Amino acid sequence: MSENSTERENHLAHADGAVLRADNLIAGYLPGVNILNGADLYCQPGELVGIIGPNGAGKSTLLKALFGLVKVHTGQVLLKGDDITNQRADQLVTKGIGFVPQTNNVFPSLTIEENLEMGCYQAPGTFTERFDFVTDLFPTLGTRRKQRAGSLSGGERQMVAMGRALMMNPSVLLLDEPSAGLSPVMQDEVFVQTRKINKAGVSVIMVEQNANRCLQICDRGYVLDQGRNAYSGTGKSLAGDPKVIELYLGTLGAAS
Amino acid sequence: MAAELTAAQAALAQVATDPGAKKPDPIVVGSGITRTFGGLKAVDVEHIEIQRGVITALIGPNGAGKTTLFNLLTGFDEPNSGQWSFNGNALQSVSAYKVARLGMVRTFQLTKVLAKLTVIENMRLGATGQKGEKFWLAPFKWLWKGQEDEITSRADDLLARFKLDAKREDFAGSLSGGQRKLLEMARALMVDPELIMLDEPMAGVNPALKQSLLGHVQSLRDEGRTVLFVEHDMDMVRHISDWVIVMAQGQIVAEGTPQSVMADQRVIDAYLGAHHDTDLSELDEAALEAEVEAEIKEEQA
Amino acid sequence: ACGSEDSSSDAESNDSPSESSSSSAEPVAEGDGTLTFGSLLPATGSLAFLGPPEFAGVDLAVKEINEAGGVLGKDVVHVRGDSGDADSGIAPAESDKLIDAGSDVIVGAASSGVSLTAIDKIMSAGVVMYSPANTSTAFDEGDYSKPDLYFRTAPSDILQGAVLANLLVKDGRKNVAILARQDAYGETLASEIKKNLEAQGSAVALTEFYGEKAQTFDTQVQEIAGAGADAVVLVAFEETTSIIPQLVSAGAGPKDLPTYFVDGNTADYSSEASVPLPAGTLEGTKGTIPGAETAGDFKDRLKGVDPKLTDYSYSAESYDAVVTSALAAIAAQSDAGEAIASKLVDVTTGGEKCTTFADCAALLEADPAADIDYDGVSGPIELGETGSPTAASIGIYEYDAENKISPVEYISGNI
Amino acid sequence: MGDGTAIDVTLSDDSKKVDGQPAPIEGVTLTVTTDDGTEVGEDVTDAEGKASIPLPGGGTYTVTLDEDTLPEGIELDSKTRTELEVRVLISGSATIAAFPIGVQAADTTGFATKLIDSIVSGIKFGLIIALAALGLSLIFGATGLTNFAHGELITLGGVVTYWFNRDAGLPVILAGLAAVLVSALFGYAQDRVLWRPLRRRGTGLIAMMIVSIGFALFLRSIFQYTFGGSTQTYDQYVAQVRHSWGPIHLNDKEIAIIVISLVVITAVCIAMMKTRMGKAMRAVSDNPALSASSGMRVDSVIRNAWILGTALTGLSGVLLGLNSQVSFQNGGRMLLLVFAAVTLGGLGTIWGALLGSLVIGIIVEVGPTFGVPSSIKEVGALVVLILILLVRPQGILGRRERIG
Amino acid sequence: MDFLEILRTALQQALGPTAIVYVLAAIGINVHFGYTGLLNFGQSGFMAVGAYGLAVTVVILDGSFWLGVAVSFVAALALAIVLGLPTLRLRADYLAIVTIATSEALRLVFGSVEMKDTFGGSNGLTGYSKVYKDLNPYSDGIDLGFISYRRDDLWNITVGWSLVAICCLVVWALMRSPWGRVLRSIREDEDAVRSLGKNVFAYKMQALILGGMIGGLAGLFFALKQASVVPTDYNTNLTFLAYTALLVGGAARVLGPVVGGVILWFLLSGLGATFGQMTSGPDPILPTWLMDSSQSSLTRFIVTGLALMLLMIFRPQGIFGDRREIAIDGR
Ligand SMILES: Nc1ncnc2c1ncn2[C@@H]1O[C@H](COP(=O)(O)OP(=O)(O)OP(=O)(O)O)[C@@H](O)[C@H]1O
Ligand SMILES: Nc1ncnc2c1ncn2[C@@H]1O[C@H](COP(=O)(O)OP(=O)(O)OP(=O)(O)O)[C@@H](O)[C@H]1O
Ligand SMILES: CC(C)C[C@H](N)C(=O)O
Ligand SMILES: [Mg+2]
Ligand SMILES: [Mg+2]
Repeated sequence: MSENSTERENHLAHADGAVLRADNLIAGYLPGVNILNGADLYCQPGELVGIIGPNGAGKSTLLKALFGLVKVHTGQVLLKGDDITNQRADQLVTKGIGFVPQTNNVFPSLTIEENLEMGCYQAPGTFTERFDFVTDLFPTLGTRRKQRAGSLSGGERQMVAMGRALMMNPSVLLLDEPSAGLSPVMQDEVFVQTRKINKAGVSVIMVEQNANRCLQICDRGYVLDQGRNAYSGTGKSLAGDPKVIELYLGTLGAAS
Repeated sequence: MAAELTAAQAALAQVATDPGAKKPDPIVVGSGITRTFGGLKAVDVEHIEIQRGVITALIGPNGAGKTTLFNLLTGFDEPNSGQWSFNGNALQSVSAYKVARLGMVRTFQLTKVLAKLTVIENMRLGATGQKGEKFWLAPFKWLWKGQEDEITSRADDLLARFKLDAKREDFAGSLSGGQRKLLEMARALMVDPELIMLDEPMAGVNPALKQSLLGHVQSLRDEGRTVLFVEHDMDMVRHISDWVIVMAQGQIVAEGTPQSVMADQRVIDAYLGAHHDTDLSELDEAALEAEVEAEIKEEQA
Repeated sequence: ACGSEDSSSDAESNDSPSESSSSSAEPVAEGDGTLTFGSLLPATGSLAFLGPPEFAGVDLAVKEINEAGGVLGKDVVHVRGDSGDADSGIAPAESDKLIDAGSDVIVGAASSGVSLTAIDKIMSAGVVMYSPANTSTAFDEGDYSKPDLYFRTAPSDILQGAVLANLLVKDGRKNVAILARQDAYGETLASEIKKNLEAQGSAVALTEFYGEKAQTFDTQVQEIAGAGADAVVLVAFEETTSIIPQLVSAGAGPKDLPTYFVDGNTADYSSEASVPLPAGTLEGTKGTIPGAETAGDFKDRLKGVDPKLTDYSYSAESYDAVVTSALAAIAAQSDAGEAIASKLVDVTTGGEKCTTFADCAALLEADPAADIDYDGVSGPIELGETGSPTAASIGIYEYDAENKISPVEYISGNI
Repeated sequence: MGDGTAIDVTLSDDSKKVDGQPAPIEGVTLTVTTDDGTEVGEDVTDAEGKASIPLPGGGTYTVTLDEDTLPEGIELDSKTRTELEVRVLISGSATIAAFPIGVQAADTTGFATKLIDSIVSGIKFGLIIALAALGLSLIFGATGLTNFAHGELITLGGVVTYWFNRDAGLPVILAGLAAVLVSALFGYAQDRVLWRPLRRRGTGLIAMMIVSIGFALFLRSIFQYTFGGSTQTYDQYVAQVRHSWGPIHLNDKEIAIIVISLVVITAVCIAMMKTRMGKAMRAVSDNPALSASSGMRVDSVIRNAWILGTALTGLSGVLLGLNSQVSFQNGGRMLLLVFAAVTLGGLGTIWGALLGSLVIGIIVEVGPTFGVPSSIKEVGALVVLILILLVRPQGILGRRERIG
Repeated sequence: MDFLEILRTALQQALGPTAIVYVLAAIGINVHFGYTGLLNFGQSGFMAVGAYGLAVTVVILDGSFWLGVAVSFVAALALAIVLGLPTLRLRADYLAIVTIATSEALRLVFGSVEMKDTFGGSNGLTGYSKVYKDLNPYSDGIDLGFISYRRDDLWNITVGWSLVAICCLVVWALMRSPWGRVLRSIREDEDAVRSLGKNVFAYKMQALILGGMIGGLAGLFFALKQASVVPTDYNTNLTFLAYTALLVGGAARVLGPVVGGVILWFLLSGLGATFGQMTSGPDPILPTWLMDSSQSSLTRFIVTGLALMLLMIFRPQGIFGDRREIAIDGR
């Protein structure tokens, strides 16, 4: 595990001053079964961080642990220096973190409009303004505003999920596979918009299986495997790393 | 792509590339299929044919009606009108399980794993014609033991290929999003169907694994099976599909080989997008920043 | 009766006539030596207002029997059980408890419906079931018509039905509506009343039943109010307190239509009662309760065991059930249920009359084969073929402006 | 003989009244014979229309009226009724027999009146159910819990009102208000003490449902323990006479019940549709984790659902007690109907619960008018429930889920 | 207090005929709910038709006892089919309401005055169990030293536990097979199973019939041991207690209902005996102002309610259940 220890050193060396930082997280769903085995992560202000890795590596678990939805056994999560380990999700929302889960990410029995309304639950006054913003991004959501989310197509749901998180205008955004299920044009739109949001000062941490695209836009990337960081570096360097390509990225996308 | 084309693939060369084109040896033929939800016409397919023995991709923007068409074809939803047949058997108002038994099996876009069964049990369930599933034979283990062993070994092979072997004894409910997709697909393959319909099988699957699975899908075709899949991942469409059908707003708007379809300007506009094939890191960062600043100013004003 | 080997250790049992039992010629069922009474009476449920007098009757009898020297040389024992409601399923469970506690005679239940849920269980355990209050005709029919282990001191509703019908005809009611609870009691009493009314020339406008678990009585009350009847008979338990206000609402209250009660609801509804009705509601309403007038001195003795007693319905019947069982045990020289059952009819009919346990026991002590005829506080108690009284009195009561009852007259009859 | 056992016959003409009493008929001959036809005695009615024939003892006798001796213009109602077969059980005093003469046709209510009356009481009953159903729906909506202890929350309203009213001496209106407050508090407390810790432990819905069965048993027994097994009434508004409002007959308290429940139900329904809280409750039931991720305090949303739901249910109990009676079983008896109502309307839809309740209430009460035996009138509602669900498996206002 | 006596009563009841009735009912529910996910809240309905099948055949129709037994099976089968045909396509919670409604409707009809001639009204029916009683091979009760059973009960528990053993064996053999796997899959997601070509309706029907017939058997045994069939016995509480027994033991486990039923009755009667002792006698342990003997019988239910809640809170999977399965359940 020499690679791993260099990863750890790397982390400790650069993590200072991060908006969101997680040190040596050990977490899991069931007692005795740890899914995260000492994952580290930091995100500097205004940074766009991508996380990739094989299925079941613990990417979603990591995001959930950051967001207080999975219990962290050891390690800590800091937001701008404050310890937020295992805090309630709604408190984190108040502190400006937004989260789009990978699955079950809409309220099926609420309409699109109501789903989005829930997004700005803590600041109802901003609804109309943010709603316009989101429907600009995803025009379908505007035209179908009265449809129940439970009857939407897979891609439409994904738009609602993303839209909901954007409603609250967060300062840190955690995205779990936001592009999954979207048509290519919408995927690109999501990536571009994410970048745009990020440029406007929002720190973003995104998990993606559309790894090439993700590494193209992100400032820095992590490769997670078996609950700990396997590699990290700038998006470009990771995308070009032959080891990463062999183990995680594959050659399909690059061939084009 | 395979070096030598199978006869079925070769036959596609003759097919016209207009929507609803006739195929030389169709396994599924449907016409006049419509389905409306309230005022929305989710599916409005005049004619559709799926060629036997090839891999057909069904693409189209979100909400185009692809999943709904799957639902209709496989008996999970009732159309407002339309007829279709599989291998010459008319399938209108045939219940879903009978459709599956005829050899037409589908997966679900939003996965449906059997949460409190282990992964291997999920797999075993897929196998058809199990003696032990008959009430009167079930209590007598010696009657179905042999078959069960054979099923299990087949399941284990598939699990290994789908990188789920480590999860063999875990409850399916504890799988990650991508693992569920994989299990869903592997389980459908256990049915050993003639036509397998995959609804976004690769969404959320790790690229390296995806690559290795594509080979598997191709080998299915090479065994003589027909594959129909919905996918937004153009790499996959490009690499393995022999034929592409494009849907938009419920209708089939284009058909053809992957190359021809992807070059179609309408498809690019409505579906693939302008940035398609460009590297996003080459985006004009400065322009993006300027845009953002302009917006911020607008807001302040 | 089988305590011969432990008599050496049992100092006080030496003077009892235990040797006579071992030499007794008849093959009697073996008991455990102690006559145990289980009471399966309504501590809870819709007859709970009858619990206190019935328990007091049993307690008093047990106390007096033990004061008079007990049965077969040992004190008799009382184990309490609750009968609950028929739908609460308490009774069968409590019966198990009582049987396990070694009961030889189970006194109860009060409600006929409840009794039916436990009767087979009790009888198949070889225990006597002796109800002080069951009046349904069901216990003299079908399976229970044979002389078996079921007895009661309350007369069958054949008599109450006749008396009530007679009262109605006498009061000039020509078209009567009956509202009854749908259970073993309500059904049979309603049909007895109807039969007698029709035989005696009065019509029955309609008979309406409601389920024991009814949520509302609106429909039934509407039917009754709209039947054009000139009197209403209400065969009910405690739900009376819900039905009466609804009858009033529908314009068919006791003030609009003469109303008649029966033993299930001829209770105290004054402001002191546990379930009051607004004063004046029931004024002039009449009701029947089986049983002779409760003697003042008996009331005083009951007050001795339960000073809080206000109601006396079925206390005498409960008392007599215990006393007759004790006498039957002495006569049979065994405390086993089957043995008691075989003598119960004997000790209540034909022979030398006696009216208290002490007197009767003395007669039997003098000659175990003596034929006695116990006449109790509830009446002459003549148990017939089927284990039910063949002669009894029915009291007619009337409500005053305070909703309290007072007896008008007692009518006796034979079944 | 001579101990007083006798058959007394009273003859009077109901069509003629003297001082409000039927006019006695004098001079009619009556004969009593035994089973085998032996004559026992004969008597002629006196000025009061009475005749008395002493009997040797109990038994079955036939009383025959000699029609020829009837005065001019008076006829028996039915030809067959010149003979009565009387079974004499009463000894020592007379058994009375009467012959129906001039009895007026009974003044029965017509079908239409009955129907209207039953519909009105159905609506009233339905509204009471609706309050409880709304409460159930809210709680189900926010937590997904099938709460089998819901019936006991109905009981709570009635029982507490009773205590405030009878034991503390408050007027019913105040007592009822107090009971609704206590219910609300109880809603808060039970969430705090029971359900919230359960949620914290991640207890599944099925396990929670079983907990609610245990809780129901617990509460019902507590009520029985403290309140007693008997049925009680409040001390006001117990027996009110109905007035006519056109074809509708209602008394004051019934009007109050209808008005109060209508107002409360409408207010709650509108609030649920329009306010953030209403949407938040649905959101929380759909997906608690996502709700938290949206910034909702899931626990407080659920707590509010419990408070409001229990208060509404308590109100239903208060009104039920006002309408009829208070007993520890009040709620348990209503539970199935409340469940049926919520299901019928479509699980989780607020208006559905209301509609379902009205349908259930009306069917229960109207059924008997169309021949449903009234002793089992609930069966009608249950059968209709089953039939409707067969046609619309998702309930009247429910929506089908999408597959795939 | 006499703890030995309490223990004795509790043990005797826990292994006695009443517990067996609940165990059998719970085994049926286990097939429905535990394995297949059918939320059948109408088990008391199946039990009622089982019991009435026998009683009506013998008492009203004058048929033979064995014919009655056969009828009682056929009745449960028929109810399963009649109930299943239309309702098996309903969602789980709707199915619950329909079944509970059906069982209540059945109970009300069985007890109605209008049908008194067929079902005996609310008195119910008696006098059908002679053949069963005559089959009793024991000449005497049994005394195991600590607990003892009367002759009748000895026969009842012999028959009862044999039935339980047979049912458990059948359930075990079926549930380990692929057939059982299909049922468990249906519990998780019907559509997934359908998409794999299994006739979900047929499987659900088979499960409903199997569990319903075990329920009918429970009713039959209830009728035999009780010697009377009374409609009020078949109320929804019966179903609820059977569910409790099942969940106490652990759903989807072959022995879950058995252990659960025994424990439930042990608790119920043990508590009853305890409080009974504390409040009875001339000088009760608990002062009468606090609790009198009628309230003591209620305390048992209060404590049972509490115990059930605590059990579910601290061991939601039941005694045999798997903690991991419960964790999956979280929404
Ligand atoms: N049950 C329903 N009720 C109402 N609208 C529905 C329902 N099911 C589908 N729709 C609508 O029909 C349209 C087609 O949906 P469908 O799921 O077939 O799209 P799709 O092509 O699979 O899209 P995606 O690529 O996003 O999965 C969508 O706009 C969807 O909102
Ligand atoms: N609710 C759960 N209970 C138990 N184990 C779980 C649960 N959810 C996930 N796991 C396990 O945790 C591991 C990591 O899951 P996670 O969802 O974090 O993976 P992931 O990296 O997001 O994968 P994917 O790319 O497929 O979404 C997997 O092995 C999975 O089986
Ligand atoms: C106590 C009495 C009211 C009981 C009633 N006589 C019955 O048989 O049910
Ligand atoms: Mg993930
Ligand atoms: Mg789709």
